[in-house]
Amino acid sequence: MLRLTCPFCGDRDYTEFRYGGDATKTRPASEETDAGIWHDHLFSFRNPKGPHVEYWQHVLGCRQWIVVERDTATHEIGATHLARDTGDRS
Amino acid sequence: MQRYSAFALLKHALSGNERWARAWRSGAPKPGYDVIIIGGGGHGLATAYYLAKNHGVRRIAVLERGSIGSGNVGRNTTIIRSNYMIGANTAFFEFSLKLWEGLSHDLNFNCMVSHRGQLVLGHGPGQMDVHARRGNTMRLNGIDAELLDRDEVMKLAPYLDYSKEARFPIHGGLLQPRAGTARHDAVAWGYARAADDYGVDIIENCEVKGIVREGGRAVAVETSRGRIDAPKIGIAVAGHSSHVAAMAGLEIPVESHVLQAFVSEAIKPLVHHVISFGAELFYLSQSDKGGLVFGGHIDGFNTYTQRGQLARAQTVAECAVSLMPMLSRLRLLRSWGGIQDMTPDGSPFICKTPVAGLYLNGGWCYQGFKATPASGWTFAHTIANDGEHELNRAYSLDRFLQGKELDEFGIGNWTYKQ
Amino acid sequence: MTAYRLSRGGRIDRRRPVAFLFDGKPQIGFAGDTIASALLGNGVMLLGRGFKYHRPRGVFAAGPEEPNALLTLGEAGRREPNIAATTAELVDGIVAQSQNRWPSLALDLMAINQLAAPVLGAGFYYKTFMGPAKKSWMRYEPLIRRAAGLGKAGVAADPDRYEGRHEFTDVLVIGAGPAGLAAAIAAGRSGARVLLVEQDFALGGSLLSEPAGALEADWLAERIADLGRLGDVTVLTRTTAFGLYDGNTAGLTERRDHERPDPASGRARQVTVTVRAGAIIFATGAIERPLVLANNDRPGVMLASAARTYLNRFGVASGKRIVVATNNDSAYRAAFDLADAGAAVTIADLRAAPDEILAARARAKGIALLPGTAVAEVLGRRAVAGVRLADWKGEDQPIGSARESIEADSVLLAGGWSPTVHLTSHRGIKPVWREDIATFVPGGFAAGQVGAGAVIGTFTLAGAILEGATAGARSAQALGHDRSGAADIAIPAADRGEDGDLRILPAWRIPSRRHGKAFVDLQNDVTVDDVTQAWREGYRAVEHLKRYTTLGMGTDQGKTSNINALALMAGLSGAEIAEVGTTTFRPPYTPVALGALAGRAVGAHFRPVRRSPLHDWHVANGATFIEAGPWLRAWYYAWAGATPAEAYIKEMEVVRRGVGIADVSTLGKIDVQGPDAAELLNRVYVNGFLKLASGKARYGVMLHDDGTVLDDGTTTRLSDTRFFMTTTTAQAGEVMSWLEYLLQTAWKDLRVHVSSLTDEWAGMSVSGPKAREALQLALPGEDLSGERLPYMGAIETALEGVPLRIIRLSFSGELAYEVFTPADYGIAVWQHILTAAAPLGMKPYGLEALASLRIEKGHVAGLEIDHRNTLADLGLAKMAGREKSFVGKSLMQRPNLNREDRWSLVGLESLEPDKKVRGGSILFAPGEELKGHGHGYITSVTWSVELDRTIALALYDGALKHEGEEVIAAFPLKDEQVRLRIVSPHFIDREGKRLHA
Amino acid sequence: MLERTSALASVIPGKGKPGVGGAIGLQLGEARGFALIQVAGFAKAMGKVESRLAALTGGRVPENVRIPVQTGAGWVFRTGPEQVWLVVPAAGDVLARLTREIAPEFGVVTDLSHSRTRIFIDGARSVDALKKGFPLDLSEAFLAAGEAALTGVHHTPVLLHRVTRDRFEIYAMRTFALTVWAWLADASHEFGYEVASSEMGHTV
Ligand SMILES: Cc1cc2nc3c(=O)[nH]c(=O)nc-3n(C[C@H](O)[C@H](O)[C@H](O)COP(=O)(O)OP(=O)(O)OC[C@H]3O[C@@H](n4cnc5c(N)ncnc54)[C@H](O)[C@@H]3O)c2cc1C
Ligand SMILES: NC(=O)c1ccc[n+]([C@@H]2O[C@H](COP(=O)([O-])OP(=O)(O)OC[C@H]3O[C@@H](n4cnc5c(N)ncnc54)[C@H](O)[C@@H]3O)[C@@H](O)[C@H]2O)c1
Ligand SMILES: Cc1cc2nc3c(=O)[nH]c(=O)nc-3n(C[C@H](O)[C@H](O)[C@H](O)COP(=O)(O)O)c2cc1C
Ligand SMILES: [Zn+2]
Repeated sequence: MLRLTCPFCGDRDYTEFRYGGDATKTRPASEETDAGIWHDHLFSFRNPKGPHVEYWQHVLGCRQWIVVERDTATHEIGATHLARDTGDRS
Repeated sequence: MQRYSAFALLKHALSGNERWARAWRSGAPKPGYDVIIIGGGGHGLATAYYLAKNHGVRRIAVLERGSIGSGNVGRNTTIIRSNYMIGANTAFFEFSLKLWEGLSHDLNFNCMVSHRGQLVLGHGPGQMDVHARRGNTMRLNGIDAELLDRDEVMKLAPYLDYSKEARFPIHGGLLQPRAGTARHDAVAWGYARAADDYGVDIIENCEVKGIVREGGRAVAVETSRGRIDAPKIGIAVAGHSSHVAAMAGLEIPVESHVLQAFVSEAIKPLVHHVISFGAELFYLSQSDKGGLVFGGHIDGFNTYTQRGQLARAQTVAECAVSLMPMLSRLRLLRSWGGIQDMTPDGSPFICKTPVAGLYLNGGWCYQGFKATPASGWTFAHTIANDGEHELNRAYSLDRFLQGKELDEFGIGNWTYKQ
Repeated sequence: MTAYRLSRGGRIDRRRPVAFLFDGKPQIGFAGDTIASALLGNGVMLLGRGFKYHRPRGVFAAGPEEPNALLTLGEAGRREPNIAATTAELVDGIVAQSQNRWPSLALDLMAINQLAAPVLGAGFYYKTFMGPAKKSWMRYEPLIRRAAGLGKAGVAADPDRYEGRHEFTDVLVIGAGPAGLAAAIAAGRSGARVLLVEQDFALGGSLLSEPAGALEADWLAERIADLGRLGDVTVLTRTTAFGLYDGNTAGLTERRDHERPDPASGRARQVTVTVRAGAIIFATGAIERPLVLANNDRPGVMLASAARTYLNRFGVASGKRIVVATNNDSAYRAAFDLADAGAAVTIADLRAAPDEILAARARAKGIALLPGTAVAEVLGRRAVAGVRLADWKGEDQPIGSARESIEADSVLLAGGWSPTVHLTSHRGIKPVWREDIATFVPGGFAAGQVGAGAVIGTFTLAGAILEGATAGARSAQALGHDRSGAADIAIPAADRGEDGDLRILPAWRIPSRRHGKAFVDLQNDVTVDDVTQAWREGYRAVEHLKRYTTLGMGTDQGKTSNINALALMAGLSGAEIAEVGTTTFRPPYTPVALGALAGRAVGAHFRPVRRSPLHDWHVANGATFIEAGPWLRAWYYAWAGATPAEAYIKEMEVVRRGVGIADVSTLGKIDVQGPDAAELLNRVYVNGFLKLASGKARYGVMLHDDGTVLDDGTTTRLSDTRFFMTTTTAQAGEVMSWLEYLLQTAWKDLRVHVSSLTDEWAGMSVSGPKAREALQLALPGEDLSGERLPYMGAIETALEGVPLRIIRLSFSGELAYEVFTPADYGIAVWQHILTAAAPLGMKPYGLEALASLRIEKGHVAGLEIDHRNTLADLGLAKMAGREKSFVGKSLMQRPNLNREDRWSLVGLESLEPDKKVRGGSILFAPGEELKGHGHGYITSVTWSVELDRTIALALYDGALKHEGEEVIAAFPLKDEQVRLRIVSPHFIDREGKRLHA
Repeated sequence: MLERTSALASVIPGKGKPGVGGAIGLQLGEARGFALIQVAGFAKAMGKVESRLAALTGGRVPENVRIPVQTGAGWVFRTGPEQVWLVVPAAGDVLARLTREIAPEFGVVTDLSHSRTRIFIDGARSVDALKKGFPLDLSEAFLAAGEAALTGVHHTPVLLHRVTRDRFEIYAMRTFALTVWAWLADASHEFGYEVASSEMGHTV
């Protein structure tokens, strides 16, 4: 069973999480009106065969969204952190 | 090529079967071709065959990194059908089913195309209405469809769970009598042999590692067996579509996901149709070798490993036993996985790309096997004429920018929810 | 002569005979037997028929690698086909039947296939069955399908129970042979938590095949005692590790068939155990390979190690006159033990100069040792009668001159050993070839995993014990459990001159002058000729060879055939075996019952059921329920009618003419609180929420980023920083995760917190012209006037101290109030309102009527919101704020989403009252040919109580541009058409007078 | 007087089932009469919220979900990086005081008292029953008496609280309560279970 580390709850089966897809794309600002920018945000994917940074939500748990680095060719799991914890949140 | 027939079998049997010829030649790649097809799966081989047969292209190479048929064509649950209702999908998949009907003859290779019928179950009035819209659209486009009520479903498939305890009671179903299954391996080998007969070079153990561009045009590929030039290059690598498209600087709306499939031990005839559950994605049919072949939803996260999680095998088994209680004691023989090229709207790409001379066939999600004949036919047309055929015009890379998604099941633009 | 039971010996309990049936005939075995050992003990040699040629077949092996002796066990719901007799533990009451024969095992008419053999070679069915017509295959297919498959599956429901279980352990040891026992003891002594798993019903592995009195037997007994003394060590026998998965997780099947668990006691017959381990030690041993020679499938031919197991473990000799055909040293031990048991043994050893020590011991036991000699062919048809010998000068030499034939009743084959690398290869690490032992070993191990014993090519007892003990101690140490001396495990002193070197002379095929069939895969009847034909036709890659010949695709998954076959193909192609490689190893290691994988999540327990707080009231008051996703919802009530069609009309009438009450508790309810709550809502809803006043509700629509509609619902402002959002039942989970996604990944600065209140509040809709009167009767002291509680107004009050939240909004189009109360009080409040409003004739109405009322009002719902439609398609374009930004605003403007001819919301009125109007009908303009995709389709249909005719909502090309025009609704599935007129989807009270009453 | 109805009214009071050989290995029941109040703080203000909470409950505020804090009146669980659940007797005025003392710009207070049904399983075989569905290490080394975990069973989220070695309390979503109970009863059947009548205010 693919095991993910929820920073709040600890190691859990991936079945406790809901997948959120590619986490490397920053969401355009709400005011952004350029359809091309929104199109690339939604419809283009690096889809690498190797390290992939992705979102998961611990829905059968603390409901936190987390960011996981996982290799899509071997399923080796790297660093994991709460999605909210990057950048400005102290 | 040597004609296959009952007579041929007898003739060769008398001479100890020693004079059967190779089904397809195996040789080193030539320096250049008119067209290179990357990917020796069903779509790549079919494209090469129709390029030669329909468009008279002579110098064609199919480059396959492993052995032909080792990709999804060799690992799918073999369901063929044309019960599509959204835009271009209806005509495209019906055209494919028509090609399936004559395929064994056309290729002189028995693909065991079995028109045994596919029954999609409905578990509530709302779902039956959605089935009705699909069935009505099929009939209006000359495609066979029948809406069955609960009693008719019970006659067709008496072994389903009609008991009071069933968590999702069966209200009825949509039957496509002409739908069914085909022998997956035979499709790859049949197209390979027929293409080889037209002079197509099928080069195995030849992995494409780079696409050479000059002046915005694709002119050659770098492979594990050296550089090979061609003015036209067609990508047909299914699960590796992003990986190969990136070699030409293209980022495409595809994410790679593993879909698992399962086969039970071989038993005497038990299930005579393709059965699709309505409450959760689950589909099952009995192969001619006697094993029940079934599957469910993708595992649900990006991966290129051709193997799945145990939890998914368990949820698929839950569907199997809940839908057909008799399967409880039948044993799983083998489980495997294949990498599917999932697109946001669940529909494929058969189109030109921003790079001149480079063409893309991919994004097949769950449904590429049934599309193999029509995909080969239209991709060959697109390459030969440097322009899409009427049947595949809608399968363009820019459809999302246009808002022309073809969302067959109304799931919305999520690759991992298709 | 046949196999027979010796008067003494074996690890069976001769005091406990066990009776069973085989093909209707009573048989007797002993406790500790398998069905195979019991049948062999009774001299029953014929157990089955070959898959394709229906040749007679007997017992070939002694474990799960058995290709031949597959029986159907049990009857009716407990019928199980294809069970290997060699692993089926003999317990009371077994009913076993042979398979794949007609009319009987002894007389199988299908054997005539052997005459057609030359035509039935590999892949013959690809070359024929194509004519004459396009769909001719449909005529041949039934024949092919009837011939395929061995056993017949049962169709009756299985009475037994199955289950899943979650386990965690420090060290998981797979296999309880010498290596596994040593590993478990060493890890246990170090203080680690250990789980030892063994597929057999006895511990010991290959040690069970040692003679009873041998030192190994004593060692085994001592080790089992050691295990008993260790605290945190769990031992599971009859449990197979069927798959290795990510996260150091293994899937196990725990079988309890021997207990005959009574399902009525809640005890499961089989359990699928998911075990997550800190470290995994693979001690799964090795499986012996046969030699491939003519007629190697006759009953009486078996693996040498199997014969040794039947002798020492079950006290059954394989025959009186035994010929051992070997290419390595390991078979000599079987020869010695059988000679000691009184059999006349001949060893035909391919090697010109077998090991001197072994040769001397053979001669001392009166065994005829024939060096440089091959068994070229097995004689006899229904059972072994003898062998034809030939000089052996090596694989690449033509077979030597035929030599004498000798009589025999048992032929034992020893072609080398294949480590059981299945599990170690399940995660894509391909096994690698080792020339010195002529076999494949694991290609490496992931972190926290290690192999010990025969599985990594160590074929000595001492080696297996040493590696096991070291692996056990090291694995425990890596997890922080250490104790000196943990790995000190005794090694039996027996000097059997064992140095582990098999001194194997690889011989992948013994050519035979005559044309006997040499089988590579005994279960799928694949012969050397088939492999040659695959090579000839170009199917040379190992995966092509497998699929073209169906080699290794039976229930034994090629455990005794894969390596011989790929080595044969390497020879034919002039390639190295290491280059050719193996086919993929896939779970399960041995077949697993689908019921065991499904566990208890079947039938009614398949998926969880969600129930409203008012569920028990509905049950008690004649409701019929319908599934709505995970929910069970009251569909219609008995007071109104016996069928949904009949009842919903009566329920609608009550609401349109008086007052009705409906359970809306399943609506998604979300608490949105914080200084930036309004900002969050303003960003996700298309319409403005910043200036919504407290005590006011507003209908809002949310889009996906791609501009299509995600969900709609009403949100009420309770205070400056607190909102009460409702969503549709179906999208509640989606909306909740979507809001949390936006807050935690993008809008991290917004100070707002969202929590689900779906389960906190019961919700009921009091609807109808007399709704206010009804509510007034229920809440006598409450000011429910239009001023205090106007349309889209909200108040918080109480009834006898019980909090109530009343929001005046309507889904039915009537004057209506949604009354929310904390869930536990739901039934009491609902009953209170019903009792108070009884004089007004208030009645409960269900989901069917609820849906029909909203159709009359023209309110979109699930059938219209299907991720393809935009605001404009649903007639809601006006809701989108022009200046403000909102989620989806940009891509909402994509060209194709704004075309004039988009299919968008219209109402339809039937013009042919006697005809049925059906959902899913396709709409055409009158006179148009009924072909193609049409101009739209009907989404929802109902009888309109108000308009006294059938009405529908639909999506139509250009929508209300065609108001007043006629359309044809085609339903070709039932050859029906009906004429309707396009009208506004708001059939009743377009100005909303009733809402503001 | 308007009465409260439990989501488990159709099964409590009710009959248990004897296990294999007539054994009774555990007890199932419901603990009622509690209030469940959620307090969530905003990123930079969580410190202030925690100090208010500590003052009010008279005990520390738990740092993580594993080790909840028992206060005189009940339990305090940390259910998120900036979220706390108070399980206190229903009769108290904790909700009112919290709503007053936690200013909107620091954090939010939400009453979830009716949203969870508190099922308990108690007895020597409770771990054996729970192992059939909880994907967690239930050994005491990993989940000791007093400790808690947020997880899921039969596709529905629960808070699992090991009150003593053999007593586990499962806070299930109310609309899933009966299906969780049915799952638990089915899992307990082979060990034999009795159905305890509902306990009021059992917090310790
Ligand atoms: C488990 C499973 C079940 C399915 N069931 C069904 C079904 O029931 N019905 C249905 O219609 N569809 C089904 N599908 C989908 C269908 O199988 C695929 O969509 C379809 O086969 C893809 O097209 P293909 O055959 O050309 O792909 P493939 O057979 O995967 O061919 C692609 C080839 O490209 C090769 N390749 C990749 N990269 C390179 C490179 N760099 N250089 C050279 N060669 C390369 C690969 O080795 C592979 O052989 C299923 C798929 C899976 C995985
Ligand atoms: N002399 C030879 O040529 C030769 C060859 C092979 C084995 N051996 C003997 O084998 C011994 C090696 O001992 P060992 O412990 O490595 O192997 P073993 O064969 O003694 O034990 C392996 C055990 O693992 C069990 N097992 C295998 N796969 C399993 C699975 N998936 N799930 C559960 N159980 C599983 C088997 O039932 C068996 O009991 C040596 O003592 C040697 O005598 C000798
Ligand atoms: C339609 C179909 C039927 C199959 N039937 C069998 C079978 O009867 N026995 C078997 O061992 N494998 C069967 N397989 C699985 C293949 O052996 C193999 O697992 C699959 O093609 C994927 O290849 P891989 O396991 O090498 O990755 C079947 C596969 C398919 C697509
Ligand atoms: Zn968590």
